[in-house]
Order: sequence, then structure tokens, then C-alpha cells
Amino acid sequence: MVLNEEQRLLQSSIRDFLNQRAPVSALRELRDNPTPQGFDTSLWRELVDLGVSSIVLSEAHGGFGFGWMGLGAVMEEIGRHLAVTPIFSSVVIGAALIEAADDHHSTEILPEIVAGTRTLAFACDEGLRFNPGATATLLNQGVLQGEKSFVLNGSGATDFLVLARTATDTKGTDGLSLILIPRDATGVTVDTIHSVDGHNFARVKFDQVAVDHRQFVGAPDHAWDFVSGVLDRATLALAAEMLGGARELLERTLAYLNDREQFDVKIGSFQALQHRCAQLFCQLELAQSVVYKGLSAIDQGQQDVAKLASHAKVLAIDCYQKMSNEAVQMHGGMGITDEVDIGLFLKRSRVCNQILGDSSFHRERFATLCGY
Amino acid sequence: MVLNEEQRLLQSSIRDFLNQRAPVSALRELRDNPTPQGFDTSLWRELVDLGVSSIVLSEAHGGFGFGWMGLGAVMEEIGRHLAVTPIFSSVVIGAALIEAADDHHSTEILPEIVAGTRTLAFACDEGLRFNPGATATLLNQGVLQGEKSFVLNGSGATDFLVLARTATDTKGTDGLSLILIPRDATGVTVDTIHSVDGHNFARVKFDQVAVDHRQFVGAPDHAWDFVSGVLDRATLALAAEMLGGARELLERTLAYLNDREQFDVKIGSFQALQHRCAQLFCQLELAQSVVYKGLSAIDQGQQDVAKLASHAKVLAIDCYQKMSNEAVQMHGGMGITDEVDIGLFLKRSRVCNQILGDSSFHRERFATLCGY
Amino acid sequence: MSPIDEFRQQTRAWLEENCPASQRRPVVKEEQIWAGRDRVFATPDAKLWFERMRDKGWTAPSWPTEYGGGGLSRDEEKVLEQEMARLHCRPPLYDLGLWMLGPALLVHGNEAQKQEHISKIVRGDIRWAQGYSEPAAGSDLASLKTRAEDMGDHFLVNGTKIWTTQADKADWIFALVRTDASGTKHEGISFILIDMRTAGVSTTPIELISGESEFCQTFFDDVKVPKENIVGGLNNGWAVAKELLKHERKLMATMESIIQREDESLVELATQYIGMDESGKLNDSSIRSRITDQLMTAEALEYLNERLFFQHRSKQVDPGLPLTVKYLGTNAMQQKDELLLQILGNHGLSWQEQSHTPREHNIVQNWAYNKAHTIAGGTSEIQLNIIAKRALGLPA
Amino acid sequence: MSPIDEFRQQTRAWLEENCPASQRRPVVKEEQIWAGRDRVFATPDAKLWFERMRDKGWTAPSWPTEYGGGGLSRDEEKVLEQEMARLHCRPPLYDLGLWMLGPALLVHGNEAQKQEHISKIVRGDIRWAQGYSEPAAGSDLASLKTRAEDMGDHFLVNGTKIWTTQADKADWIFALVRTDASGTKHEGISFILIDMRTAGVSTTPIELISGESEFCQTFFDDVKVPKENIVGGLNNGWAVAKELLKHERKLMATMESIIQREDESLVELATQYIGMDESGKLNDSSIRSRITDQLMTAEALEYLNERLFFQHRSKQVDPGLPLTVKYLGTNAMQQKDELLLQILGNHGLSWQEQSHTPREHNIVQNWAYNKAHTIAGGTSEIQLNIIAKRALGLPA
Repeated sequence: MVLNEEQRLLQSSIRDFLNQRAPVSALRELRDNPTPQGFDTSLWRELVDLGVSSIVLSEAHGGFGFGWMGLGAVMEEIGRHLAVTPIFSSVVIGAALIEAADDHHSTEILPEIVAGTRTLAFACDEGLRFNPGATATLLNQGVLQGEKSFVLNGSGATDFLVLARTATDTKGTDGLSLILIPRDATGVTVDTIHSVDGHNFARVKFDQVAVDHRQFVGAPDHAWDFVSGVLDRATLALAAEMLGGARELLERTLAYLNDREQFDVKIGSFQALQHRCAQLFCQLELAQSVVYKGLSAIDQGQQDVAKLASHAKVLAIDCYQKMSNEAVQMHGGMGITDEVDIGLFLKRSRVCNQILGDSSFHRERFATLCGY
Repeated sequence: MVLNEEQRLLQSSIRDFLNQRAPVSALRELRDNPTPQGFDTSLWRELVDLGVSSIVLSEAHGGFGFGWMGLGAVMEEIGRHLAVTPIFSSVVIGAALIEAADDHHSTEILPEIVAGTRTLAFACDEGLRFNPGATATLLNQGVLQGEKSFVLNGSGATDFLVLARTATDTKGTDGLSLILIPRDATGVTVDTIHSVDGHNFARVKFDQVAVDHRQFVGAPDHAWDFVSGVLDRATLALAAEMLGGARELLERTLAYLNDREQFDVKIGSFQALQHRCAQLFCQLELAQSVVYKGLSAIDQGQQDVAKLASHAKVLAIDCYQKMSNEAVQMHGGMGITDEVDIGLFLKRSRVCNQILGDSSFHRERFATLCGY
Repeated sequence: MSPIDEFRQQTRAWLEENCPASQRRPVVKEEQIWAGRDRVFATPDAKLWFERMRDKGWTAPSWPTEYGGGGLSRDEEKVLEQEMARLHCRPPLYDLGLWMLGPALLVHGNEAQKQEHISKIVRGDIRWAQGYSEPAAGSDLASLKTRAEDMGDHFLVNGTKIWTTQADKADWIFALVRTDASGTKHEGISFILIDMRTAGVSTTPIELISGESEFCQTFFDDVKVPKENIVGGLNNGWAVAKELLKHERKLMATMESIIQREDESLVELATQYIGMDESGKLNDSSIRSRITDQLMTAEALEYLNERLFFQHRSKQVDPGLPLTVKYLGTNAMQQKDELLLQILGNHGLSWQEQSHTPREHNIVQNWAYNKAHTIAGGTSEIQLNIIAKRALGLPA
Repeated sequence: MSPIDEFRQQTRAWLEENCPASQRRPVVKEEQIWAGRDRVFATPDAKLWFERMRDKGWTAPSWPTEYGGGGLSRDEEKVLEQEMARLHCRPPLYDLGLWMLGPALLVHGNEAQKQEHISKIVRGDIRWAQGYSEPAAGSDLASLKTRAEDMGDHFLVNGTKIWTTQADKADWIFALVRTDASGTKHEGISFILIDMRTAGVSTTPIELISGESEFCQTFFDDVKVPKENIVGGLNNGWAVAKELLKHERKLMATMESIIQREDESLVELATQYIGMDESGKLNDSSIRSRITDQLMTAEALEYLNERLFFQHRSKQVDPGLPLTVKYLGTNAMQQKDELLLQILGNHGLSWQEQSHTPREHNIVQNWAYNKAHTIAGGTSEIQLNIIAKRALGLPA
């Protein structure tokens, strides 16, 4: 539950790189002048050169053995800088799904993902929120039909990993398969949406898309067996990103309180604000402990981190949400202007809330896993 | 939603009387040297002489037209003084049930209740909590069988108003009747429990108790039609008592903060404590507004105050609970000793929580009444 | 029938007759009727509704008729509000002059000032902006630096004001300026009225986190202001400002209750976006529970406002009570916004108009915009300080 | 096998062999093994368990063997804790000397003091009380008034201490006293050890809101104390006290984690007292949601403690982290108490033993008793002050 020497070095090199290459102003630039891919491709190329695109993979697939604690350290920096990259969709979910499926795609496309020449997007959510058990997108007799509502990095992906129902008489998470669909396949329509946080997602329609058996990733009808584990791990990585953002906000707020004067004193000397900051710090460290527990559980080979993932997501949501609200409030008038960066974190936090399940979803799941 | 001149006079005379005759030390005395009745009978006699035993009744039955706002003012004082009296069980619920049933008991026993020579206790709860729809106590072929777990003022009551199922094929609140059972009837066993707040309640067992038709209060099988309305009004009166307690706590805490010095200043000058007190005040006034809204709705003849009653109980529970916790905390070491009175309010608040439905019960009911 | 009941009946009839159907739906930002020289109406109905209300003086129902107001008693004004609420009538006029300056002028203005400004406010001819805050002052309003120098026959104003609501569209501004720097912070401040067309006045919009630019920074560079434009006497601006802040807080409360009324129905939205199970409960128990929290707070706030009204009417005002309104109201609003946003799910993550419905668009933008409410008009922290000292008597 | 794994195996075997079955159940207050001259054991098994642990030095596993301690490394101590937790072994000894005085003596005591006191603590022969707080001081500990006057060959102690845990049963007390009144509050304080049998020492119990009397007020009336009983040097008591407070906070955390482990299982209790619907959900959705809050906090606290342990082990201690433990832990405990109380319904309204089960009795009494935890050992407010200044660097 503590970063080792290599992981600390990794974190500080990523931090230096992002400070240099992708400070929060880079997000503003992207927001105000969006690229077709939805991210800065040369930034991603440089991150790939630093090795982040293989970080969660086994050494056989190009990983460096930083483990999930190492990934967490990287995600924290992503969160601190609000960096827009395909790492989450294409690597943390995409590459991990390919590796977990452990079939011909591992040799055919995994190297391209690691090389950054191919980027994946996971197409799961339908309707308003994450609910894989309600998947209605159907693959029947070689034809895929359906619509995905919230495909992260959809605008920049070369391929979609589509969760689809392949056994028509099933419900819930039984009878699902994972299908690799190239973006340019006939019948695929991608509708890009610029989200409030300067990132993007897409609504993707699959209309009579032809699919052959080599496009299945992993065993047909039983995708949930390996997808769920990958999503739990990705949820922990996302929580790490969120807490990175929360920590950055706390530090910026403390700096502001130590700088700004009112009624002839630093506003940081007001006890009511001090206590609120102290409580935020406690909440942050509590959530951080759950994230570290989860990430190190993966590194120790624990197979089932479902409960830890849900636990971490809920606390990360509560923490980032509260921290961003308090940061706006404590920055006073400046906090509600776009001149300072606080509002960008505020918006990012609400987007993160919806990725891979909101607070209600994970609270319900935690309770069910605990048996009450 | 504001007390009129008469109601204000009533409140101040009750306050003066209780300050004189039943300060919190009277509760201590009763706690340490309990009476068989569970309350001070001569105190009750004096309150009866002041007219409180008819306060919720119509003028035909001896009421003085103070209305429910007037009753609320009295209950607030009861709450401020932690006075132990049968007013709630025997008058606010008991007499009101008799009056609402509007049958021969109105002339036969109501005058004795008003005179204080008879005191009633409402026997409803079975098991761990208020849930009238699950009533299992059964009256079948003239014989009553069952057990009531939480009968307020059970030790002092001369008679019980028992909610019992009389139609065996019913469930929920259909098929219930209200039966008047004298305490000394054959088959009645009363087990008195001294509660943490210095009050008492009883577990009452009815074993093969013979019942004739004149013991029915109101129409057989349809008691819920009038009982529910009486309980809603009683719930609002209870909420008024609770907020009286909360307000007393706030005032005592403010006095302490204005008196006690630490680090060479009044502790009331610490901003963190100031903000917490201000938030408590806001919470109190918010809850108070709902209670007044409910009480004045009754006075204006509004028939259905179910939603307001549940609303008021939930806010009163939250307010009194929070206020008592904060009062203990802000009194520091003294707050956890029995030397000061704060702990007595703390305990009273938790007992009130359970009377006529806890927070879960009323939140659920509010949501159902609002249709979501 | 009592006179007030009669008034209610007449008012109801008049509103039903005169308020166009299109003006009985929740107002969207684009259709608000703002005062101003260049006043524009989004629709002919809006113009009609405004003019009918203006002509009755009901844009300012309780102001004296001699200045164009409606001359209603407090009870009558309440009846009018209730009847407008019943029909969901939109407010006929939006203006800071109406909400803030007018009430202060009626108290502190001299006769010439009232004659000059009040009826224009009632008629919506002038749009007013507020010039209180300064970049370095924040909650410490009295540390303001904008100064008005006495040049004999006029004042020369130099400095800058921030958070001037839509100053780029305003015709006049009321501002606090320093006219004497020798005393304490609170002394030597004057309350002044400035025509925005005067040479040397300029504005720059401030972009907000909601993507909107409702506020400006306003600059005064050697601006000449006539000496008669001081309200309430030289160096007496702090007293006028306090009067006005009272109205600002009341305004915030009113705005909120307008918003409460006109805003989304949580239950309806949740039913639509989340759905119910066969027993009629929302499918998401966390959100269901948070809706209960929210409704209980929002409805309690309505009762609190109602209680305040009755206290005023019976002249038994509990002095602490009005102080709670802004703190509670703005918090409740933000809590509701967060809840609405969660209910929208991934439809609450963009404010691109084409990617979702106008209703969704509104919810998301309000969510961000409303973060201002616990800061503007006295931060929540300042409110709590005031409550602690004034209502609870805790030491300074 | 690595040495630590070997140690684990041996420890596990030894515990399985030596910990009686009756000592593997959650401990109830009456069966706690407290140190003292008049030490009594509730059962023969308790005596056996205590003696076996004492003889291995495992009442104080990490203290040096030369004073009777276990001499374990930090890692070995952790393994012992884990293995004891695995078998649910009860703590073999309760004493403030063990938890607080001992660690401070090992740092600040001279050799004679260590020889005199440490091994008696390990062996549970002396029960210690703490004499820090005074009635008028509260959180402002340093404003203490109890004075020790230098009489040449001894000190003469006069004054009073409050919150001395079960001082009526204690053999010795460690106390802070003023030995020099000329400097600032924090100067002139000394740390002193006093035999409770000395003439002039008396105690009065303080009744708590839980109905118990765990604490006393202790009075010193011309009490003669040998000069060698000062620890850490004259007028240097504040430094010793700070060392000790560290252990107090750690102790609170340990106590909590003991309590967390030994306490009620929320889920089990709720299942029993509330019941489940056919889909396996608790019948009360509000309580169900509050259980989620509670479990998420309590389990996160365990992870936080675990993280702290790993930070210590890898010598990367984040200095702010330990400061959060007491604040979070005591809050979580009280929240849990409130929840347990609500789950009990009307069975949680009395502490008459005959009217409910011992388990219910325990829950209700703990609910009241545990209100002390956010006050004793540094109030929550003091904790937040410390976090704000030390961990966050906010100005004083």
C-alpha cells in the first residue's frame, strides 16, 4: 500500500513530463480548439514513448512490472493535470480486455495498442447510465444492431470493443460477448459529444453491422467472466485519477487560503475554513487508503476486487465532489470564473462520476456483495 | 404559523409553572426515586388544574380553544423542562382518540380523563418498532390475546387503548379495532421498564382477556380510519416537544460558550464553533417551520396532515439528535458527565425517536405519500 | 366577503383575463423581460404581459402610486404573489433597480432622486447594474478602493468594480465609492449613481464556469459625476449599502422561491429518467432517499418563508429568522442541482445544445451557474458569521 | 521459509496451544484483565492466558527483553497482532502504564526509573492512572494549576486532576504539575510519578451519562513526593507529555480497532432485528444505506491503519496521515453507535439489565459512553486544529 522506489520514480517522471507538456492550460486549448480525435495525438505519442501504454500488461506483452500501484501513480498525475489521453479507454480498459481474453487478438492487435497506432474505446453503456446487465445491443446471425450512449474516447478510437448480447434468451450479464468493430465498418455511426470537462465521448450506432467469428474477443456468450474483472480494476484506476484531481484541488485551495487576505488577515487563518480543510484532508486520505488497498490487492494477485472497486469508486465520488464544491466556495468569486482552473476540476469530477457506474450503482453493488 | 396573544400567554404561564414546579432536577429526582405511576401525580394534578388535560378537545368537551398551536406551545415547554407527565399518552393520544371515536365513551370516560382521575395509555407497537399495519394482537370471539412492547406511560395508566386485529382475514391497517381495557382486567400483565431518559414505558401482555362490545372505541374493524388522523396530530405534538428540547439545548450551549474560557478567550469566539451553532440554529428554525405549518394546518381544519406529520417527525429527529450530540461535544468533558443536564436531553431525544415511528418509517411514508 | 378576499377574487379574474397563456409557463433565460433603454421582448406576448402589468403598477406592486407603483398593502401584495404563483405567471420585469435600488431609494433618496429614478424603474425604462465588489475586496466589502474626488462642481470617479451583473447591457449603475480616506474602512464611503454612457466608463465580461458571461468588470477612468447623484448624504454610503444588502438577501430568497417554483420537478424528472418498480418506488434507492432529503428541505423553506410572512403581518418578527433564509436557500438550491445532474446520468455531461434537450441543457448550465449563489450577495460564511453574532449573541 | 514466515508459524502454533477457548471470544467489560496490586481475574482461564502471555513478555511485545518485554521487531509485533486477531484472542492486559507511560519512560526515563517501573508494567503488577486534565483547563492543558513545591528533600504537591481513569483503583499516577510559575504556560511544567497510597491523595468518582463512573477527580492535599520521581528533568514535563500524547492517540486508534473487531457486526444485527425481503435486502432502506456509509468508513479506516503500518515499515511516513486517525476513528465509532441504537428500536431505550439482553445492554451503554471519545485525549476540534496547522500548513 506504499509506492516502491520504481513506482515513485515513475510518478515523478510522469509529473515532470505533464507539468512541462500538458499543464491544465493544454486542456483549455483542446476545449477551445477541439481536435478530430478529441485528444492531442503528439502528446499521446510522447506518453507512449514513456511506456504508459503497456503499463498494466504483463511483461510478456511489453509491461515493465510497475503493477497497478504504478498505474495508480500515473492516473493520479493524469487527474492532477486534467490530461486528456486515451490511456483509460484504450489501455486500462482496452488493452486489459484483450489481454484478459487471451486469444488471437493478443498477438494481432495488442502490439499496435502498445505502439499507440491503434486506440480502442469500450462501448458498453446504453441509455442514461452504466448498467451492463441491461445490455440490449444484439448480435444475431452475424449482424450487430444497437446503440451505445456513452463511449469514452469514442471520437478518437480506431476500434470499438462492443459489449453485445449474443444469446437472445438470456438476461443480466449472462449471454454477453465482446466484439471488436473497426470504426470504419459499414453501418457504424459515431456522434461525438464534447463534454463539460473538455473531454469527449461518443454515441455510437451499429446498424446492421456484419460480424465474423474472428471479431469475437474471448469466449462467445461468456464475456462477462473476464470483462467484469477488468472493469473492476479500471474502476480502481479511475478512482486514483479522481483522487489525483481532488488532491490537486486541495493543494491549490490551501495555496489560495495562504495567499489571499481579507479583513487584514490571511483567509486561511479563519478557523471555520481550517476545520473544513482538515475534514477534506481526512476524507481524501480515507478514500486514498481504499484505492491503495484495491490496487495493491491486484498486485498481490487477488482475483476478486469487486467489493474494493465499488468501495473506492463511492468514496472517490464523494471526495472529489465535495472537494470541488469546497474549492469553488473557498476561492470565492474567483472560483466561479473560468479564469482560474478550479471549475475545470469541478466539471471533470461530475463526468468521472458517470464512468463505469455512479454512486448509486456502486453503493447497491457493495451492499449486495456484503450480503445485506 | 405564529402564536396568538392567548397562546403566548398560555406558553409563558406553563413555562413559569414548570420552571417553578418541574425544573430538570425533578426528572432526576424521579429517575433516582421512581414512583409506581412513573410520574409525579401531584404535578399532574396541578397541570390538570391549569387546564392542559383538555387542551386538544373541542369546547364541548372542556377545551379552551387554544388549538393545536396552543398545544404545541405547551409541548415545547414540556420538552424544554423534560417534564414527565401523562399528557402525551392520556390526552394528546388518549382523549383525542376517544373524542374522534365519538361514541358512548365521550360522555362516560372523557370527563374523567379531563379531570385527571383516569389516565390512558395507547397500546400499539408490537416487536421492536412502530408498525401498526403489522398488528398481530387478536380479538377473536370476545377474547383478546397478544403482547404490546412499547406502551408509553404504561406504568401509570388506569386503562389501555389497545389496537387489535378483529377481522382475521385482513392485513395492513384494515380490520383493526380500538379496545378499551382496564389495567386491572383479568389476564393483563404490565411489565414496567425505566427508560434511559428517566421516563417509563411498559410491555403489556393480554392473555385471554374477555372483551364485550361496549369496550370497542369507535366502529369495529375500521379503527384506522380515525386512529391514523389522531396519531398524525400526536406526531406533530411530539415534534413540538422535541424541538422544545433542542431549543433548550441550543440556549444552554450558547450560554456555556459565552461563559467558558480557554486559551484566554471565550470559547464562543472560535469561528468553527460559531458556524456550527449557526447551522444548528438554521436547522432548528427549518424544522420548527414544518411543525408550525402542521399544527396550524390542523387548526385551520385541514383533514389530512399525514405528510406534514411525517415531514415534521423526520426533521425533528434529525435536529434533536444533531443538537444533542453537538451540545455534548461543545460542553466538552462536562457534557459527558451526569452533573450537567445535557445528557438527559440526549437520552430523551433517542427515546422520542422511537415514539410513533422512527426516521426510516416516516421517510418511507413521506416518499410514498409524495408518490415516488 | 372581506376586502382581502374581494381583492383576491378581482386579482384572480384580472390575471386570468390578462396573462397570456405563453406567459404562464416556466420562464427560460432567453425569455426573461429585462428592463432597459434598449429593452427587447422575446415574443409579442411577453410585451403584452409586461405592458399590462406595468400599467397597473404591478411591476412594483407595493411601491407608492405617486411614483408609478401599485400601492398595494403587504397583504394584497402577498395575495398577488399567490395568485400569480397559482397561474404560474412569469415575472413581468427583471431589474436590479426594481429589486434593490428602488427600495433603498424610497428610504434614503431625496425627493428629486425619487422623482427622477423610481418611476423609470417601475416602467422598466432603465436597466440598473450594481457596483459594490472590487477585485481585491471580496467579502471585505468596506475595503473598497474606487474613489470619487470632489472637484467642486462634480465628482471624478476612478477605479474598478467587479461582479457588475450584465453591466455591458446596463444603462445606469449604483456604486459605492470612497469619498474620504481619512477614517476607518467603513467611514468615508458614499453611495453614488452613474450613467453608464458617461465618458470613461467601460466594461469587460467575465467568463463563468457555466460558460456564460453574466457579469462584467467595470472600469471608471476619470468619470465625471454630478454632485446631486450622491444618495443618502456624503460619506453615508455604508448605511445605504446595508439597507440595500437587506434587499439583496430578500431578493436572493425571492429568486430562489421563483426558481423553486419554476424549476424542475424532481419527482417527475426522476420518474422519467430512472423509472419505478412495480410497487411504485423509484428504481434507485440512493436517489430516492436524496429526493426525500431535498423535498423536505425545499418544502420546509417554503414554510419558513410563510412563517416569516405571518410574523411580519402580526408584527412579531423573530429577528434571527430572516438571517437564515439566504444560507439555507442557496444550499438547498445547490443540493438540488447536484441531484438533478445525477438523475440525468450521461445526459448531464455536456452543454452542447445539439446533444441533448433544452431542458437538460438548462439543468446542466444552472448546476454550474448556481455555484455563485453561496458566494454572491454575502458568502455563506459571512451569513453564518452574522447569524452567530446577531441571532445567537456569540462574541466577536 | 523466510524468518518472518517462520515466526508467524511458530506464533500461530503457540497461540493455538496456549490461548484458552474462552479467551477467544469478544471481551466484555467485566472480563477485561486490568493490571494492579489487587489484580483479580474474572475466570481461571483469564488468569492462565494472562500469565502465559506475561511470561513470554507478550503483554508488551516490542519492549526490550531486559525490562521484561517481548523484544519483538516491528514486523514481528505486527505478525503477533495479526495472528491474535485471526484467533480473536483477547488482549492479555489492560493498563495505562502499558499503553502510555511505558513508551514515554523508555524514551525519557532514566535507568533507575526504567528498572523500577517498566518490568512491573509488563508484569501487570501496578495499575497506572493519568493525571493531566484539570477542571478549569479543558483542552488548554498547559494552563494547569496543580503545583509541586520544592521542599529541599521532596516536592509538596497540591491541586486537583480530573478525568483520572479509575483512579480509585489505580496504584500509581503519572501527572503534570507546575514546578515554576514564572514563565509562559508551557514552561515550568514537570512530569511526576506519584504513589496513590501517599498521604493526602484522595479520589471521588464522576458519574457519566452512561450511568458508569469510569473516571475520578483526584485531589492532592500536601502530598509529599520524592524528588527522583520527576521524569525527563525538572520543568521539562511538556516534552514528556507530548511524547505521551502521541501514544494516547495511537492508543485510541488501537482501542478503536480492538472495538471494531470485537464489537457488533452491523449486518448480522440488522439482519436479525430488521429482517430481509425476498431479494435479500434489509427491510429498511434508510438503515441499509446508513450501514453502507458506516461499513465504507470503518473498512476504509482499517485500510488507512494498514497503510500507515506499511509507511512505517518502508520509512516513508506521510507526516499528516497519523493525525487523521483519531478524528476519523472516534467519529466513525459514534456513527456506528447511533446506527446500532436505531436498529435496536425500543430495545435500545433502557439499560435496566433485566429488560433486555446483555448484548443490547452493552450497545446502549457504549452508545452513551463513547460520546467521550471525541472529547478525551484531545477533542475533535483540537485534532482539526492540529491537522490544519501541521498537515496543511495553514496559518496560526
